[in-house]
Amino acid sequence: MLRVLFFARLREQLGCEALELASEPGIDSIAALRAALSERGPVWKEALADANLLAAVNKSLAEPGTPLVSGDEVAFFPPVTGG
Amino acid sequence: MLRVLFFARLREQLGCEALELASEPGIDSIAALRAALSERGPVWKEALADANLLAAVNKSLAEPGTPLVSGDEVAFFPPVTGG
Amino acid sequence: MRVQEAAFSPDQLQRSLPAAGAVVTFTGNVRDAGAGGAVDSLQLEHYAGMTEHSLQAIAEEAAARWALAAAHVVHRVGRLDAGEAIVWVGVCAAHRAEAFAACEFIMDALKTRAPFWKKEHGPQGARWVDARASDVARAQRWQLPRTGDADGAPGG
Amino acid sequence: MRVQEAAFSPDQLQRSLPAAGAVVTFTGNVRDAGAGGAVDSLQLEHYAGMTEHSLQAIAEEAAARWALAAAHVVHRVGRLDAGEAIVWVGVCAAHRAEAFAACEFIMDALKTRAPFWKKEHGPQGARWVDARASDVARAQRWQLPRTGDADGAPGG
Repeated sequence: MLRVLFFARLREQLGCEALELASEPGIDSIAALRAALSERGPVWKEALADANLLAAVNKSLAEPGTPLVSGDEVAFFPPVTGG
Repeated sequence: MLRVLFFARLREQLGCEALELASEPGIDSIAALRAALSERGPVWKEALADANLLAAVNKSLAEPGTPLVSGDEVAFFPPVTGG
Repeated sequence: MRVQEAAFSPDQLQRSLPAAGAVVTFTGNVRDAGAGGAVDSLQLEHYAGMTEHSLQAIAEEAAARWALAAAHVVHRVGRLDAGEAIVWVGVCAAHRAEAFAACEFIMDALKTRAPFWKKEHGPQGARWVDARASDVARAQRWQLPRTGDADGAPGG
Repeated sequence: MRVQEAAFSPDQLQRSLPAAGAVVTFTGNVRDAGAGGAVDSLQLEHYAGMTEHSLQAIAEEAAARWALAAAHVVHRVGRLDAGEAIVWVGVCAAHRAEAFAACEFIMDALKTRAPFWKKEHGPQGARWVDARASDVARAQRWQLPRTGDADGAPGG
């Protein structure tokens, strides 16, 4: 099981703040999860195609190749704009 | 007439805070004034030989070649240590 | 490190810093105009948990890199009016070079790594603030030849 | 610009700054140890008149170089105890890059151009503080390719 969170503009675009995903053998990295989520429909495909999106695994910034295991909390979000 | 001021360690070395000097044709630059003051005795010669000393003319930092005219206020002092 | 909804006062935070030869503080205030026009207020969204983790990692990185007596960060979330303080960083060190470098490093890292997002509210409605390329460039200035950055590079 | 014998409070000065997107402050405090050992107090000598002129010139140079909303400098003279604030610089700008650069520039310029001299008093007696080569090097970082420095280069 993966818990996936979305923030800010991306959260609004998807109309989704959080979802839970059954673990699947193919979804073993950030890039693979992103590809799988893009299959949920045209809105998801378009929003997740944004090259600037960032990802975090268990609250640390991650890269496309960062591996995922069951129980991980993954987040996708636009570039941060604090401060 | 030139008014000459000395500050900090230099003031203590010379035992002199300020002096007034009649204008002389030869004393037409910071370097010339410094050479003339060095003639006042061994203590002056030694103290003014310090290559790190700074000079100001009319309250602006000056260089050895900065020209002097009667009425100028000149100051010599060690490198500054404020802040 | 504090992430809070409540307003804070930079002068009170300044007073809370330990004694040291050099103290550098940064205060960021909500500007009354953004790229999209006049701004009445900001909505600050964040990723609770990751925010604290990220600010802590940034402060630890600063402490590992410079000899510091203290490094404090306070960041607000929720709704802020124009003019209110949004972030405060206070760094104490024996010498000013370290205090300046660490304070600016913390802000540059926070701007590119800490999960906060601003939404501006004004007469024209609401809009998300876009990240600035200049912030990424400023953060990259601090990259060491061999990076031991525990947070990993932004990406994904 | 203020040069004063009276103690000041950095938090009160922080409160006096105008509103701006980015505010950077520097506070320098008297350290309790110097190159010559423990320090109980400092005697701050200055060149009255030139001090104010020099601080004004430095602030104007900063304002000409960066887009600033305000740049304030307060420096004490006379006798200061260890732990007391000796100098405070507060800079306001729309963006942090300008505020950080201008605040650090002002301190680096002050350290090498403003006519203040410190004498440390401690259990071993009194001694003049030596200028640090690193301060000269830091100030030189700010030199522009073609300098229009109204104060002239240090020398003489």
